[in-house]
Amino acid sequence: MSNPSHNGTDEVRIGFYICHCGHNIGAVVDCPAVAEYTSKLPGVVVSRDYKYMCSDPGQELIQQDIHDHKLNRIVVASCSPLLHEHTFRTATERGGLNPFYFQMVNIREHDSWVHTDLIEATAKARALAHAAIRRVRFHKPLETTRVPIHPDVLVVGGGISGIHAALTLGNAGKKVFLVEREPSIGGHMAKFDKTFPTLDCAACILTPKMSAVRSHENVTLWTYSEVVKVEGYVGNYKVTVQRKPRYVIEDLCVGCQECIKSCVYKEPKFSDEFNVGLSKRKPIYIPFPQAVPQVVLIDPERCLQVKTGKCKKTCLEACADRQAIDFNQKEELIEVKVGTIIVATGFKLFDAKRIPQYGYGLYPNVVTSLELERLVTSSGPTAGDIILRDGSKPKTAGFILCVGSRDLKTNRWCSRTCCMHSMKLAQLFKEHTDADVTIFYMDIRAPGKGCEEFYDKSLREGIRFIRGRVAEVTDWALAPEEEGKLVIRVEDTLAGFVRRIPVDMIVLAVGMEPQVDAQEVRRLFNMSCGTEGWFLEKHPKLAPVSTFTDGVFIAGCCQGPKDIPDSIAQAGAAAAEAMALIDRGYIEQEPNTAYIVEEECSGCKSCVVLCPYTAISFDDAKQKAIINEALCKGCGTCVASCPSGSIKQHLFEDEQIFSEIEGVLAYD
Amino acid sequence: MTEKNWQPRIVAFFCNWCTYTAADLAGVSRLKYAANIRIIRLMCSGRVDPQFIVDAFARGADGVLIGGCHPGDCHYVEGNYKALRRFQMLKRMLDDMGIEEQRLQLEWISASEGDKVRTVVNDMVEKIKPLGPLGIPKKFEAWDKEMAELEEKITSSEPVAAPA
Amino acid sequence: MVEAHMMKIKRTIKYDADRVGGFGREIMSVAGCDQLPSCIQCGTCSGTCPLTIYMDFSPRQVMALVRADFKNEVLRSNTIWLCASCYSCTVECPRQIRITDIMYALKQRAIKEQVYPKHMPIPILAKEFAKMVLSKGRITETLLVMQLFLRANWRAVLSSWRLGLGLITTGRFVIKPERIERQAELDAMLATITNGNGKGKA
Amino acid sequence: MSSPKPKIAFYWCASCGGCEETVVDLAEDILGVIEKVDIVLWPVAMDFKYKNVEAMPDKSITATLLNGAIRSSEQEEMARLLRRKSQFLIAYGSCAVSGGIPSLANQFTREQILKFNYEDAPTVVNEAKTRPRLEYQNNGHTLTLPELRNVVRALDQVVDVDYYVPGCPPTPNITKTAITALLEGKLPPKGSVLAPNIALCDECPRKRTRPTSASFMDFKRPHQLLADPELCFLAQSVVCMGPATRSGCGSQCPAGNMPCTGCFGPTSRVRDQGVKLMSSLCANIAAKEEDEIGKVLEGIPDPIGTFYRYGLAKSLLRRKMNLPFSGERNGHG
Amino acid sequence: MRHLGIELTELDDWNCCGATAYMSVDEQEACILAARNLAIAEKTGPQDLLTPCSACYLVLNKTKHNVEDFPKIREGVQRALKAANLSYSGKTAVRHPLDVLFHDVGIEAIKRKVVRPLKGLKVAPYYGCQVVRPYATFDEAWNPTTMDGILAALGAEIVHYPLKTKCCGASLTGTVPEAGLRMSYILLKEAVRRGADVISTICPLCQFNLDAYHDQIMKRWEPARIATVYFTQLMGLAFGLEPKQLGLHRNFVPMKRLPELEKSEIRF
Repeated sequence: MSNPSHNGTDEVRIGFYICHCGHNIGAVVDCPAVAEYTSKLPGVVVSRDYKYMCSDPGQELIQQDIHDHKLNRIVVASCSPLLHEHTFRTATERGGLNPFYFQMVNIREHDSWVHTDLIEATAKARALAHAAIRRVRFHKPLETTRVPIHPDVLVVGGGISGIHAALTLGNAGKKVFLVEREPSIGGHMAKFDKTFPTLDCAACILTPKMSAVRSHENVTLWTYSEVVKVEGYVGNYKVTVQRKPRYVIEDLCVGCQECIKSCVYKEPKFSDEFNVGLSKRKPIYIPFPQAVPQVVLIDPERCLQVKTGKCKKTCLEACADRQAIDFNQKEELIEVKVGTIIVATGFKLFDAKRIPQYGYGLYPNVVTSLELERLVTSSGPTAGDIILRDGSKPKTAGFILCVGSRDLKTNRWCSRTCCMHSMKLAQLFKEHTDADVTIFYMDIRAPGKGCEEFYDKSLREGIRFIRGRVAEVTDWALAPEEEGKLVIRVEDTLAGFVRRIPVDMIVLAVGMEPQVDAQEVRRLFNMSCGTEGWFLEKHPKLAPVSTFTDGVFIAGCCQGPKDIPDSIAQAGAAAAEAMALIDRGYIEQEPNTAYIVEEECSGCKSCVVLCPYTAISFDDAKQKAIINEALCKGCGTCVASCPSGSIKQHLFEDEQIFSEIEGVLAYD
Repeated sequence: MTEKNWQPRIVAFFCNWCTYTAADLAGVSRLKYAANIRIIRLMCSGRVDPQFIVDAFARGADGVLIGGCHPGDCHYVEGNYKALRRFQMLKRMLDDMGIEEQRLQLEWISASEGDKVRTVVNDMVEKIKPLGPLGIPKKFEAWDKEMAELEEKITSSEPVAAPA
Repeated sequence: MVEAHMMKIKRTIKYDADRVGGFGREIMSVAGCDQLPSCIQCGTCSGTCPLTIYMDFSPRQVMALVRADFKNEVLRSNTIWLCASCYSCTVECPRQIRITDIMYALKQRAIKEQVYPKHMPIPILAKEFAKMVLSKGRITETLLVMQLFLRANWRAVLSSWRLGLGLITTGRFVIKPERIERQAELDAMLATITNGNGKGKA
Repeated sequence: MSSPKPKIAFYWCASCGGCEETVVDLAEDILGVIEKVDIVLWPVAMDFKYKNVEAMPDKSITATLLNGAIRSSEQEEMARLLRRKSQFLIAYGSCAVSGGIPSLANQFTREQILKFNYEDAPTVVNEAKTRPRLEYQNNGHTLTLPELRNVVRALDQVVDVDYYVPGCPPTPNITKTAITALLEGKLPPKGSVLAPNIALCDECPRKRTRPTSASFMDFKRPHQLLADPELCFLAQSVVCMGPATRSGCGSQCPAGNMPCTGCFGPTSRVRDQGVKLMSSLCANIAAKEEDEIGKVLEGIPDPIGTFYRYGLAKSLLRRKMNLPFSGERNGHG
Repeated sequence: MRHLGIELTELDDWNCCGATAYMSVDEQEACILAARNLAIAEKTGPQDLLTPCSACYLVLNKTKHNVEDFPKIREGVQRALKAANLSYSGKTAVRHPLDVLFHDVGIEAIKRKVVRPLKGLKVAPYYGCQVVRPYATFDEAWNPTTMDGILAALGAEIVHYPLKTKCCGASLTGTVPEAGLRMSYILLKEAVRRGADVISTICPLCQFNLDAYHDQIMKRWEPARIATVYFTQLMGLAFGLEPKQLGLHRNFVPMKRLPELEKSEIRF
């Protein structure tokens, strides 16, 4: 093994490789010309261009050259280091060198893909290659450090994604903490009647999973709880969970609901969240019949006792045996240690009032798709009857798609599920009412498995489809048949003229939006958000459930709109990613930590306060600052700040950066 | 490069987590922008030692761009604030040293803002073009020419290599 | 009138030669018209337009025609002249395409190329209006209307005489022409674009 | 070598004379030095002529300690001459090492400087606006004056330098150490700075009083407060260059209740002392909003003068960029 | 306006903004025309430019935006203004009386001035197109409510009028009567159907259009007689001004006589 020292006494022998990446780079950067240029730079022994450096033969090329030409530094110009740095470090290592004698040049994402002019792009590639060649000279052999992974997992969000992730991990024997903000798990799926395209009953497939997760020996379920603080890093997160008071002791309540019956409010009076306001509940209630846990809770905003302290407390009497009701319950903070986190916080429905021309909130018979979902469910407020506000049955209905979606004024994305969801509801609508149903769409998107078939079924069942984005919904009649109806004005773009279509009921297929507090959640877990507000995956293809924070994974609709099968697939993937970390037991940490050369440190203490991880401390006896490299995350802020240049950073040494600067500016 | 087709050279220091990734995203999205920029990757905008910036200018950069995560979003909690504070002072110092303020720019670009990379780079190139080259290395050369005449005189009058 | 038994047919196929290459791009390069490429043909513009019902091409179709370089069809359509500039389409468009502005761009183009429908009074009104503003700085409605009727359809004057009389008697139409004081100033201003830049714009 | 005693020269360029003073400050030690060496040139103390030096064989002077920045053609000429005649050329004092205070002139043009000095300065009486000229004809004789250069330079920006002795002025202590090393032939690698390569805080008596957790809410200048004589200046929000400056001076300024102003220059690990200290100070500002940060920074009204008091010539930028550069030799107009 | 303590100055030597028609001929010229007014306003002093006409409001605002957004137009406009020794920096705000009355004067101040509440008068608030879109920022484009608020403050009853932002067809009544008049007809008919006594507009051209063409509308479709007034006329009534002062006598279709208002001795 060649082991050149870094003090420059040994000859530096650099191998440079430029990758064509097929046409990705080769079409815009003159790779042979770059290789020719670099071959003349000092220290370069081998300079080659190759079709695909990341391929096995490409990697073997490096290994062979290390052997044949006694190379001791490797530079590869190809794609982003975030993609293939690891690949080439490994190749360097297999060639017998320390992997950190490698430096990568990004000439794809930062060059060939963003520029078009061959001359300019080639000049840029030369400059970037030059910089790396200068830089690599100063590379030192480094060792990665291993940090153990705490085997427990936190899953945030108890919708179908969170439930599935928690179950998968629990079944694999991992301890899971499942935190849900609402009083019951189940999420949006619990509100659905049937699921497309198979029309199987949502409750039938969800409820067993809900109870399974509740009773799972490896899963600790905290509903009505929120994560309020996350500290630490991959493998070693410390999470604080706030448990809101239910005023009912969860372990004592058996869900008999006697207390609800005996409440001083004889009739339900308050808007029921689960039925999206279509029915009423009491101050003491259970969110919905299949709620998990089957535990009642008290709405502190509504309960007389909690609000005023002046109530007959008939509920207490009803629960005299078990004494599960506790008006003195306080919020509780629990701290847990986990190694990995899966965030599955879901989505929020678009508020249809934001598009006033559709009359939601103004005309009572304009409803959202979720409201219709509740109406059509046998367990819903109307026991499955689709009725107008006056109690009569609708004879005609119109479904307006893309409400809030694909619209630059609201949300520019396609919410992905509304086409199928609406077709499903339209079929159910027809089934329940025999009404004449029309779907107003811009483009039907039915790419999922079985979805095109479902579209065909909808067409055959006589659901009408009109291609056109509805301009407005009004109640002013221009023709006799329009009197008393809601009138949809739309261009039938396939027929080529504007139509006015009177209907009894209008269903708005509202799209999905990031949760209101997505930004706070993002900060809490140190994730990134796309401009739209969905949590950002590390790589759209290669790392779809990872985030830029190691050990934090995302699943379900918090990452972007998706249907149930996709959510579950992601949840499984996130669970597998977490397990992969746990079962390996450790993570390799990039050795980019800062270090202090003791004899150079004057002890000025300027650095100590700068470290957000308290990795820098001050040794009073020696009067020197000390860096605990285990705590250091490698940001390098202290390095840039050390006034005497005594703090350095592995992988990002001053002379490495200076030589890069020199390199990028050393072209003509 | 002749004066006529002069193109500004911009050295950029991008943080690994937000802006470098955003630049990658710009690439993946095939957004086209001016080829004047050379990106150097650092872990955090907090690592950007003002010496790097000044050195880049001294070595011939016409502009320096620092890219970091948005305030509150720093992967390392507050590195970007440290960058901001240094940046503000450095801007004043550069102004005192006769370097136009457009030549140093600090931008918050999150990992998802590939498009912002494009606009920021293009805007910066447009802002610097009218300023013309900063050309510090050439200035150094020009300044030192005032010593040339004397040096020549001395060299020519010297006896050849007096033995020590 | 077409006789019932005589089905009159018209060939509607379009050949590529019917297109005017680059027309779409020219329109899109007009200030404010650059969003057109992202049109998804949803029809909101047509649906929201109070005048689609009279148009030979709906606004959506106009967008499609422009994008596809069908210049002759677009410039000869009555659609652009029926646009009342109410801006509904512009405000409602989910792609934020400034459809009204595109209509303006098309009107300008049609006037420039003299291809507007011959008996359509709107382009004439627009031109007369502009002429009056140019020469007087202000509009005297009565004179404008007279000009319009004289040039477009003088018979209509007869049908509207009662209205006109009503307007004059209620004191709402002034016959004395109004004008601004510093007409020269206005002329000088407008001259900067006609002289300075060839002919203003392409 | 013809003489067993090493030959030493002292020379004086653009400087205040403080460095010469230091040599004298060696006090009785100077006698020891004089005993061991021959002083062959010391214009401030003894009478030598240019011609005498010129006549010396090349490399015949063992070491020349040259102080002062180089800002005129004459100084340039002397620097070159002494370089040729010396085995070791030592930049002695901040001005020779890094331009010193004279190099703050690199923020101005030659014309601005001359105009101020000969016309605008409040104490100047010069109604005819007479300025020194490069040449003057008098009775058939041509009198000449050296040319003032556009740029003030450190010694090594003109000639090759072997060693650096920093300080404004260098303390007797490091002077003695340097001379001793020279005499004993125990010299470090060429190009070294003959001062400890660790920052001043290391030897500062106030070091222990700096808290580890404080951030700057504001900055003060020494005259704006009655400084605590014990407490670290940075803990009192006074800009102290100590953390970014080499030690070796014995912390004389902090001992005299003045903050370090950086005359010993940066450590070998730092390329630009000014921005490096700035980097440390600014990172530690407490404010987060741009406006608030700006307000704190107002406490440093003259960053160039503060951070580059002794080293503008050797800073990475050297001189203000947008100044006109007079190509004419006769800049004295 | 003076009644509410707002000072108005007539713009010195204003020119026609070109309305929608000029934009059809040449947008650059249209912008220059409008910019001249803006520049004169800016020269006059730090005031807002008030325009009661929807089209003027739109064109002036559009010019303002065009000058900001499009360098090409900006350059042209600036060159033209320079020729007249004028300049426009974008400072002058273009305001509509409704905006000023609602936001600057305020509902409370208006309420205080009411001496003759319009009790029992059912008003259909009609905003028309060009004020609320696309450049207005003072009210919502789809469902504006500022005039509703003012009318309610006058004591009038607001009729739910879903066509409040529909176009009246004014620019077409003269040129394509079939289209233009139908649009007005729909507006009038719906107002009648909703039981309104009067339509209140914020645009003089809308007012004219809805008022002056009753005869022709009647001939084509059916009678839909309802008076249309400018909203400030209603304010004047409520403030106790005489109908004649308010120019109400110039209407083609007179306002309905209301018993409640009769008592307060207003003569129409």
